[in-house]
Amino acid sequence: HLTINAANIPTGKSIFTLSSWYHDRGWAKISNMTLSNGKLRVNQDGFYYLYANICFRHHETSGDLDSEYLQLMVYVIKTSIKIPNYQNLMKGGSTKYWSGNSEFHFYSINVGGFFKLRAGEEISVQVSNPSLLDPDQDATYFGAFKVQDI
Amino acid sequence: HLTINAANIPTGKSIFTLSSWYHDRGWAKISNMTLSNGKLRVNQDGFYYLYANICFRHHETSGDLDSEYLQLMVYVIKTSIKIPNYQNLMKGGSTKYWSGNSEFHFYSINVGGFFKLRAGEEISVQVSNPSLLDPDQDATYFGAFKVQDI
Amino acid sequence: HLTINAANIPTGKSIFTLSSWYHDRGWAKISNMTLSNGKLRVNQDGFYYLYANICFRHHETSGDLDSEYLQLMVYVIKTSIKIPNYQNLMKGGSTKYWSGNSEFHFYSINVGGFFKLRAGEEISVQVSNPSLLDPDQDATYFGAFKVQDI
Amino acid sequence: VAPPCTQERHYEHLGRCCSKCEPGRYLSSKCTPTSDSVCLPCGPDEYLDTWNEEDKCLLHKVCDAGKALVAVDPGNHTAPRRCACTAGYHWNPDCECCRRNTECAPGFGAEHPLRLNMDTVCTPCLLGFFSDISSSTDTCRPWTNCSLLGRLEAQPGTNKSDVVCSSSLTLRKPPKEAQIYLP
Repeated sequence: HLTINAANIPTGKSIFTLSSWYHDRGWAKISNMTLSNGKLRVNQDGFYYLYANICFRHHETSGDLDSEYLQLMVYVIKTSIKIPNYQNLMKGGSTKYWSGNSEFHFYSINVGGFFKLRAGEEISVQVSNPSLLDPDQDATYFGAFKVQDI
Repeated sequence: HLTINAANIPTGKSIFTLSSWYHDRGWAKISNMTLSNGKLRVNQDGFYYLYANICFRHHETSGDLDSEYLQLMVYVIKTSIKIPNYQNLMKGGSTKYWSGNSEFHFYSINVGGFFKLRAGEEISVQVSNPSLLDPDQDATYFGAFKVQDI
Repeated sequence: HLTINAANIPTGKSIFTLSSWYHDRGWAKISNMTLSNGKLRVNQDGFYYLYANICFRHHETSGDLDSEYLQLMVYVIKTSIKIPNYQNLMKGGSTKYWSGNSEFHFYSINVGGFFKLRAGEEISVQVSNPSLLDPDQDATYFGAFKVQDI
Repeated sequence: VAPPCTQERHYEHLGRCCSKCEPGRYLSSKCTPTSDSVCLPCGPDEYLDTWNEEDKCLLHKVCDAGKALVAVDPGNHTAPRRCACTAGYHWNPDCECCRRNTECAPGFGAEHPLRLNMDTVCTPCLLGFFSDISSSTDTCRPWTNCSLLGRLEAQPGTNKSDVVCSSSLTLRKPPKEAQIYLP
């Protein structure tokens, strides 16, 4: 279970692979897997349940949004040294209309699924609109736990 | 973990029991359970974690929606030979206003829960607005894994 | 797996710690954990997967909402005898505009995550707008299952 | 001399150097002390585009018409399918969706050739050209040549408007009353 590194939230709107996660403070913890460059690496082949929870928020004090029409998305992806480009495992999100009239907007996405993973494969999380990420540890996190051997 | 059969997405708006899933291609896989007529049959009594992720999308190139007011829902249901009608285990979704001004709309739902299941019982997924289903394997899927024996 | 006690849904808008859950009827069940004052108490140290699914709904026959602008949220919190105040483990939800024009509104939230819990610690669920909670057992529930020992 | 155990086409297993599977095939079973790897072909709608030791092929992506996507390359067992947005739309990486192409305002024209899956590039109309519409496909158009029509220019063109030719014809057919004969 990895929680977002609140001190290192990327700016901007374009889709961004989050690379800065806590692994040892608060609810964050890691065992039998490795965190390297923001990717959760599998050390043991197995069937894992993967999950991610991403919260987006905007307060009017942060100024106006570029557009009131947004698409807030999360993509959980798999990469491996053996296969060059990444593969989308799970996606979730919503198009949103965040009108300037409201002072605060909030939206959370949750995805989860059961996947066969091999040692050496790596899981990472891409989000749209990274600057809108909620930095709380109970808001933006992802993780995995092994359920069965292969 | 079963992913939607992209080649066989039903049309129409009314609630529909999805019956066409991949079980052996891409991320889809199945073991110790059986897929028959789109239903995931339990072979061993046990406590299972069930989950489903459903994505809906609409692009203006597909023409106008019948109504801009939608209710996008998923129902995970249980049926069994012993009990004639089905029972709702989990539901999720949202009413939505998908205005004609935007060229693209997207919305995902995720549900999950821990259930005691008996051999012979079957799990299936109903959705509203099936023609709006996103056919990608990382978008629309459902699955289960056994956590404990009874 | 605990499902909302339909006969005892709190009223009001402000954040409320739900304390009335079924633990033994319908899909609800409990083992190796204890339900006391609406809190799910951990009896054995371990790594648990926690999840919650909360549905909100409003029908025009219930009269007008105080405001069409809502923030529908769930907070899964941990309390323990040793640490006085509670701690947020997971949160999810969305700001919503539920216009008076539509007769019915619905929205569901799902959160899940993997946490290290100690005997004596207690998990409970807070929601905003409790009077809007959907009382169905497939709509509003939360639960946990142990995955590994510590 | 044992063939080199190149990483691209081989893998080590049980201390042996075994063959990876070629693109389009997956590793059904690893090598044994007495036999090399067993590779099987990818199934329908699957591919692997590298030498590999994968126990399963990858699934081709869906060129989802419901997201305004069309297949520009259907792919095969050894090459991934490629999708692009249908005409008039371009792939926007921010939303990973097909966005309407930008319309060039009056005074600007769409640069040709229009490129599939890319947004319109609008360029200002040069002197002698104009565009009086918003369009994601039309280029700037040349001003009308009044003299070719045997007319005079009543109003000059701009980057947003064509020239206006006079309605009367030029002196080549002089008007009846004003005939002047030079000595």
